[in-house]
Amino acid sequence: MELYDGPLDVKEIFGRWLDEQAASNYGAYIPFVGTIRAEDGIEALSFDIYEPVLKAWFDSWQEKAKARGAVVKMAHSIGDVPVHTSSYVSAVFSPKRRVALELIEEFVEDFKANAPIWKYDVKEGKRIYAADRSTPMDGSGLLA
Amino acid sequence: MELYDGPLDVKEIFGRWLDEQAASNYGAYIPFVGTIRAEDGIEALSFDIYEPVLKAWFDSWQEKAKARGAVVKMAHSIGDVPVHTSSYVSAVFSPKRRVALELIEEFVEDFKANAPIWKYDVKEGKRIYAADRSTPMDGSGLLA
Amino acid sequence: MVKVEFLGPIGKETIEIEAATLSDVAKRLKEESDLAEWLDKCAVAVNDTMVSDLATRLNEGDKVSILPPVCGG
Amino acid sequence: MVKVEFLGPIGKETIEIEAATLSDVAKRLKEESDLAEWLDKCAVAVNDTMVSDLATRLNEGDKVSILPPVCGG
Repeated sequence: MELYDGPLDVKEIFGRWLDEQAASNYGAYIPFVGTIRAEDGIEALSFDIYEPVLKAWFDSWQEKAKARGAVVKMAHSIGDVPVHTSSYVSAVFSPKRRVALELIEEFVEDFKANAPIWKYDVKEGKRIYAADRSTPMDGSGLLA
Repeated sequence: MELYDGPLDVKEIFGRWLDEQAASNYGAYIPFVGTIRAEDGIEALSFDIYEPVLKAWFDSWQEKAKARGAVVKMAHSIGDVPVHTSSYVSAVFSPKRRVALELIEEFVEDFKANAPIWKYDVKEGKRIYAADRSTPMDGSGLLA
Repeated sequence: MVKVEFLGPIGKETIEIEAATLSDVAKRLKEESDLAEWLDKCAVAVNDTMVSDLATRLNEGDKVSILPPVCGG
Repeated sequence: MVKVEFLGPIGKETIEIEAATLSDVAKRLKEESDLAEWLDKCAVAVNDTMVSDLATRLNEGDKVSILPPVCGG
């Protein structure tokens, strides 16, 4: 798991992960690259991350992937990420195509639902919580 | 659609596609990289391609992707590709995560089923048709 | 005493309270009017492990984290 | 005359035959013993367009391609 201040160097990450797994005899490598779209007049998105819980979430995914013979990786930005730059890269390596296609979908969807990351629109230099696009994590409402 | 003699330069392809789409305001970029696994004592896989039908297949996929606001790309090797090098890269760019995840799966699976490409194991320099791993294309048996 | 921290956009300072279980934390937090809009959509971690049981016991010095709706990527 | 070409691993030389429809091509190819193992699992293209109807009409100079089971990637 890799966290960076600001936008990701997507090519460096893609290439380094490729090299790291060069000898692992995988058959399929599927990265997912998330890039900030220009919309609603935003200048950037900005992110807060709670690293200890993100680490636990990612560790549990590494175990799940390992049980299916696969490897997962992820990188995410902290702070401001301008439009048309990237804030998120995740990836699956697997001997098998089917496992890789299934895992990348499950991994990315669970990431969206349960990774402890908070998103803000940046407009005129101001951070505005993206409440309408945010999802309560599994188990929310426990204290209500 | 890009065809190359021998293994693909995966980093070059990944980075060039990323750059080509840099201004297209996509939100999700999902490449699929297929790499030759060392198994059954093979030295390499080798591929024949029938380019006119592959081109038609790919063109129809570009239309399907366009109808969903997305872009598809692909690169494949012709001839011998040694173990632990890559023969296949495809990719989807889409404004939306869900569309990208669905399309990459459909695109890769239809590629496996219907792209006119024939695979051979290379053992001791000899090409052996991978009959057991090959699938009749849609509509097969018409002349039987 | 346990520490309760509010993550991301909640924008509330960490507080210290007396609590033997998560139930006690819930009771106490419901008294805070600035949390009214948050509690029903927040998840909870104790010492950085996600929890789903109000009966979870707390010890002196434990850290309770309140996690509002997320949107990574 | 139409040209019939055999792709990939079939390893058979292109032949030229008289045929007004794909049905005629099917009849003729069934006479070739080296195709016995292939025909039931091969797809067909006419002038590089995949076809699925035996009644497809053929014209002088058309190209019929026989595509055995595939495995790209």
